[in-house]
Amino acid sequence: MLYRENGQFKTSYAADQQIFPIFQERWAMALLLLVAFVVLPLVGSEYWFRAILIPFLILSLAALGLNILVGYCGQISLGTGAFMAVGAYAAYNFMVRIDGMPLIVAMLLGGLSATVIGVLFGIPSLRIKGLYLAVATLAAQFFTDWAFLRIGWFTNNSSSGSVSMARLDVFGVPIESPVTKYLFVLTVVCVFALMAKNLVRSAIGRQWMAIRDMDVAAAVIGIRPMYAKLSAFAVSSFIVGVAGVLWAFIHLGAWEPAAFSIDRSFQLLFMVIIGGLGSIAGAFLGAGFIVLLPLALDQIPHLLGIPLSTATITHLVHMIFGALIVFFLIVEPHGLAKLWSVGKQKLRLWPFPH
Amino acid sequence: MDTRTSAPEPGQGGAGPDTFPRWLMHHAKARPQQAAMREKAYGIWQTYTWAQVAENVRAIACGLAQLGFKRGDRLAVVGDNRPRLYWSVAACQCLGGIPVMMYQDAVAQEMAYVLQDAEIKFAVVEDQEQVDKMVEIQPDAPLLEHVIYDDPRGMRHYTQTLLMGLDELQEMGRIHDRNQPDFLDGEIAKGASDDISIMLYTSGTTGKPKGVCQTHGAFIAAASGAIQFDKLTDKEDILSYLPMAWVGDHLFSFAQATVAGFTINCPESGETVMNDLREIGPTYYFAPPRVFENLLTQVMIRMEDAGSLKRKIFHHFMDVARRCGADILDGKPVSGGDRFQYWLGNLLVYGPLKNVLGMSRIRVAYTAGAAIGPDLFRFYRSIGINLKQLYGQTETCAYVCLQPDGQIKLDSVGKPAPFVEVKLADNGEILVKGPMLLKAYYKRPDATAESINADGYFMTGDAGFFDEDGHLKIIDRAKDVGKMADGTMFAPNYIENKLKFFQHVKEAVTFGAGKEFATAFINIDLEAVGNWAEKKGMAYSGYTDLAQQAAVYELIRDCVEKVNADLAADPNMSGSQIKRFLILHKELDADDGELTRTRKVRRNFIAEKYGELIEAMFEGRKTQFIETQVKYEDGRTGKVSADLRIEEVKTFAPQAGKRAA
Amino acid sequence: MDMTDMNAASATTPPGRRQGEVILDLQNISLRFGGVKALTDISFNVREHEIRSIIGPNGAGKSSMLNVINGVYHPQEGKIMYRGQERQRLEPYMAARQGIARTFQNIALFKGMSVLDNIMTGRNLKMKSNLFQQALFWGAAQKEEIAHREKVEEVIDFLEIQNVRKTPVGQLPYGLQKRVELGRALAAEPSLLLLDEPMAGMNVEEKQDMCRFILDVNDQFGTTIVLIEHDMGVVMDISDRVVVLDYGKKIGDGAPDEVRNNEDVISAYLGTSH
Amino acid sequence: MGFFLETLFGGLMAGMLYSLIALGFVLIYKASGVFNFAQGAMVLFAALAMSRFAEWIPQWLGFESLLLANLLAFVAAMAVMIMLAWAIERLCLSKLVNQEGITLLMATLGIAYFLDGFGQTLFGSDIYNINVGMPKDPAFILEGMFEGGVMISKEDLVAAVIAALLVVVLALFFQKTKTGRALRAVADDHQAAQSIGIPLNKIWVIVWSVAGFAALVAGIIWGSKLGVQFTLSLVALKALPVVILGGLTSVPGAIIGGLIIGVGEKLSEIYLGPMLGGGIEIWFAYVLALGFLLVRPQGLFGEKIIDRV
Repeated sequence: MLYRENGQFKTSYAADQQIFPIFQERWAMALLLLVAFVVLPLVGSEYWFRAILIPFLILSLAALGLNILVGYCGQISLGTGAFMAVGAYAAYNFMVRIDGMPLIVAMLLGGLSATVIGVLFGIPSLRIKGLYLAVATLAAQFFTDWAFLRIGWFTNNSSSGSVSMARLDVFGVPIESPVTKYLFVLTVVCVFALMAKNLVRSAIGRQWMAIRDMDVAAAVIGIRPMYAKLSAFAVSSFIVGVAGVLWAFIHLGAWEPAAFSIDRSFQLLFMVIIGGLGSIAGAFLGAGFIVLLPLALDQIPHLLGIPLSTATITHLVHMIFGALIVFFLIVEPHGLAKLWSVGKQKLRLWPFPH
Repeated sequence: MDTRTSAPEPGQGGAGPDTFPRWLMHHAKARPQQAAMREKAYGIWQTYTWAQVAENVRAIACGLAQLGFKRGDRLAVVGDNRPRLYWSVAACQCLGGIPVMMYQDAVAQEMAYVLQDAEIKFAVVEDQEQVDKMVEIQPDAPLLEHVIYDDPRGMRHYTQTLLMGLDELQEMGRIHDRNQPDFLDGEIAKGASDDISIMLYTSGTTGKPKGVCQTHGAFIAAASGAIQFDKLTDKEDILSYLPMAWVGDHLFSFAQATVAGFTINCPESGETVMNDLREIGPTYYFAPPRVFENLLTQVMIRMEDAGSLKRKIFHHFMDVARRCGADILDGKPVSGGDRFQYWLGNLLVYGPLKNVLGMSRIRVAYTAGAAIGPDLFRFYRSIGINLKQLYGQTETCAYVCLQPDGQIKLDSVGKPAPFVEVKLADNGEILVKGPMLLKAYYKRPDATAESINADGYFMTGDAGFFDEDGHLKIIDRAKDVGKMADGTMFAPNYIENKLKFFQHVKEAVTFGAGKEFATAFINIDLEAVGNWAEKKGMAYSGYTDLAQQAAVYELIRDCVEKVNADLAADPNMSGSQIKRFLILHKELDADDGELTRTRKVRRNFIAEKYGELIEAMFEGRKTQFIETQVKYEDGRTGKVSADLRIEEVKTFAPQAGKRAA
Repeated sequence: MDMTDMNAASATTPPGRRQGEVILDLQNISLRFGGVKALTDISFNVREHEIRSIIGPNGAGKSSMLNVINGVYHPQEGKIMYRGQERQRLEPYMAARQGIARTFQNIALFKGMSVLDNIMTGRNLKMKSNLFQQALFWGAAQKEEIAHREKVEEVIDFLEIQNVRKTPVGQLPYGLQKRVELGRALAAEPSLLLLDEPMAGMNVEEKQDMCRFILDVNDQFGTTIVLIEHDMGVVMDISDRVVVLDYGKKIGDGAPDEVRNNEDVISAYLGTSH
Repeated sequence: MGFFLETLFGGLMAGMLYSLIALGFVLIYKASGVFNFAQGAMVLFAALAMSRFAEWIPQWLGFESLLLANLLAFVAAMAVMIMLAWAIERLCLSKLVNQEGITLLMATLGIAYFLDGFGQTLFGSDIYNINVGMPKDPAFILEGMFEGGVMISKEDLVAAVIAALLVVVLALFFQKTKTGRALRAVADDHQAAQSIGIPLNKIWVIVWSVAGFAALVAGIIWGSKLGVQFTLSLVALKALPVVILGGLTSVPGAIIGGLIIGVGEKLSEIYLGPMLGGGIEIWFAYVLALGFLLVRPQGLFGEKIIDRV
């Protein structure tokens, strides 16, 4: 309805291959970024940043990483939490063991460490598929849970098993207040989302999708299954690892291994399914949904005057997530992102139905 | 005698360059980097600037010269709208040659006729398909020396010596140009405004096609007149998808584009026209009524599938548009409430609709070539598309009358265009004079003499009259206008058009000259009636079956009755109401010679072919058996036969007084 | 089907064009799955630039043969000479690197991707930019994308599928999907193209188009083609040489006319619908 | 040596319980190709139903017999599990026919989440007891051979016996009954099964009910040992490596895999654990299974997977 595409013709492949080829969408995206970078920091309350926006952004990033593996390359992972943990603990160690380690470098090193572990646990994917791979990634999950709990070296021998990070800064700017934290996270997420988008629309992204859609045919046209799968594990774990660093350093501040338990892994998988397998936007939609739903279940009955107990909310959230997973898998395996794009398509065709 | 002119200012046509090659070179200097042509190819709009176009035209021209193309030679150009074919036209003109445009869907024999008639030695064709035809008719066209093809696909194993790729020709031309850099400029300098710039064959409802020779001066006058009239600039975008051999395309895509310096856009292929239209979103648009009609039919059919809420919104705002849309477009006073509703409608319906149709950016759109249905015309104007009608022939560069902005009437073709003088003969025939008249029919002095009278007026063969505001109204072909037995006027086209405005009627042919009453052949519109039948749950196996169903006759009878009621209201026409009709068992087809290539009915041919049916109708028989030979797309022939029903329709007593719209 | 067009096309072919060196030589190939013999002691060769057909009743081992050629299956016995060298056990992606491309009997397109992307994957071997360049996109990766897009657009143009280029392949009718699959193989600019029943399930018009494409590919690019096809009319019309399999054994080999008159072949086909 | 045997027995007992849960996986996988991640949630759900019914039914009906209460609760819980099986087939599986394994896996993850929430909403989320009269005191065997004998839990012993019985019952069910044979036919070839006239959806309801039965038994045993609480559904995660090890399609594999994992876990915890900082039970089973996967992806008793082109 709002689209006016006449005259938006492409005279070069560069123009045709833009991320947002339609003028109106480019503007909408610019507007969204403007709101995120300028308007929200001006009007947002501390609660917004702390409880909604920062977790939303970081989980989006983690879901984005997972989506590359699951949605684009078709390799299941139930151990996302583990890779987040690897990122977080590795970065922590780089920070405490090396004097003057800049936050961004530590973050990237954390990501790289997650990459190494990710590729290691991805190796079974060359031989096994589907459910078997799920078990392999679960192994990663349980193993890291244990390692960060029991091996004192990782926690710098912290007596409580909990570690913390404070007084962070980037190029001398302290990342202390909720707004600066938010802006830092937002920047990181935007950069990574853009790079992820670039990857999935390039040769490597097509290789991943080819492996996902039909691995024999992919091999027959010369795609090396090993390279495609392991690169997906590498890129995915890198992004997930960075998300882990942000989650630990920025969102939690102080954490223990339980922060990256198997529940976190499932939660991220749900985000990807509900948000949309094989879609960058889907990661954000899924994360938004899963972050907001419990808050909504908490707030709305409250406003209606029928407050629910915390336990009831937890159970309700479980039920709704579970039902939604099944619902989306049956009705729309490509999740909210697909619904979004269907809506967009409807708007483009309005007033026609097809 | 009724003469109207629109203040002729003959000087104006000559303000710029006076031949097309000079216009081209002018743009190459004045706006070298501006887009002259775009072609959707390989997924994107490949763009050619004026400088590039000039360079390419140069290369083709020099290449042709190298092959021995001489001043005055004819160059056949056949194919879809491809930039290189347009360039070939321009290149030919640079050399002082005469491009002869041929319809790409013509069968080999038709092409052979043109090749012989125009004594053609050189042809530029689009692809293998056209090459095959050329090779096939080569024995019949002994003069043909060179056939140059644009698309080399599939041409590897053709060994005929007369074939050459356009790429090679251009390469040859570039070398020629390097060796003799002044050659082409010299040739261009030799050109004169009075030289023949193009030959377009009229399909001719009778007899063999005639080559209409138009001069540079004529088409430049027609082009610049229209440019002034509609204030066209070099920023316009136009989609070139109509046959290059049609005068309309030559005027809009070649003459006007070359004079105004705007951009023409060639679609990727026949199947992608709608999509390409949507992408380009032309600012200036030209199409025969059937294109607009097809679009509207599609709109309506697609809306049928929409949810009820959407349909309600759509119909509500279409009502609003009908009420006030045209007035808003014409700048007439409209109430604030309606203005608001229209604004809302524009947001919700008209805007999106235009976007999907590819018409968001249209400033001016024209239709011509046949009468357009009032509902159809009103629809496009009401949603804010400045659709206008024009009137003209191949012989007048499709340029006689234009509807001025703000003075649009549904049933007129507007006022005489700049530089044009229009006069009505005593028998109602429209006579025109002006710089855009043809120079001659090629090698047909007799025909030329017949069509231009002693005073230098071209006799259009159309009958019409001026209304009180000076707008020309066309009734019919002058020679087709006959008299009923009682002496009242019988204008078959006029009636047929009224019939064809119903969406279920695709073609109609009426008979009645010298008779007590009129009768009609009807072709139903397979898509529209088929849809209607499906909704009603009727089963049918194809056109012939559907056409003979009683319910369909019922449906068509309604249409005919409405036309009768309409005719009854017009004192001149009331005698020619249709008393009997039948639905033909096959669709009238150009391949069977029943229609012209521009889909005009060949009345006499049909009357002869289906004589027994006409006789049966006038004799009042209830059914009539008929067997007809048909030609299929692949060239084979077959037979179709059927027992056709003939049905009676109610006629109305003539009413004096107000006419229905 | 009406093959008059095809005859016309081959009639204009200069004689002797398809005489080339032996590019692929299969010697005494045997393939077993567990205890089941799929191929038994099969030998034949393929010459450069020819169209070589493999025919035979259902279950004759035709597809297995193609799978052996491009490394999906590994025969237990026999030798494969490719371009004069004995080929070691290789994986499918390595066969692709040697210029062997193929299509599948049951369409094996990447369902989640558009026509354009599917064909683009056919170019993957020729794309050299690394992960980091691709992540940054603007620069080397984009330049490469554009360069390969141009090639892919030529394939799209060649196969006349312009109007569906951005459609997800899953939404296309069967015949067009087959065409896209051919396009994906062509995008790799193979020297040896394996086609597994490219015309199965098509109507006459689609078959004619596909025939034309195959002949054009062979003709314009000189691609050697190994073809499995059920439609005998097509096979006899477009092949230079035909090899006939039955129950995993070779029962005939030679020019179409020879094969047509071969008694073993006739008896193998007796009682079948072909 | 006595300590070693004690550990070994302990491991075998725990392994038997893993086997019980793994059995549920195998049954469902064999019949429908679904890797049922919700088996753990089903165990919790069944245990919750059992314990709460055993508490509620005497209240509703006003009697005090523990045996009767348990019996009725068992019947009620089983009815609930059958209803659940029916609902899962109806609402979920029937709509996901012919989907890829990975999709089905994710769907059962959804079911697991739903059941966790649903069970606790329905039956409450405290820690409950199941008292079916399991002996709580330890027993000592082989006292003649070692000083002090080898201590084993009678409860474990009973559980092991029950588990073994269950396996026998299931084996009989599969071999001897018509339904059981039908189930095996489905496992071998979906289309063949349909063509001999067995409605697939009915088969699935049965097989999920049987898996529900296994879950109920496992739930009762684990529940009476550890108390019925949320962590019960996590125990099921232990069963995953068991089926990987034993082979996804093999009933004996589930049993033997369970025993291996159970014993391996205990022994490694005792003998390897101290070196690694303890608590390696959490991951030992998984790493074992992972190692195994790389060598023999089909598991000990599974069928070899051949990809056909």
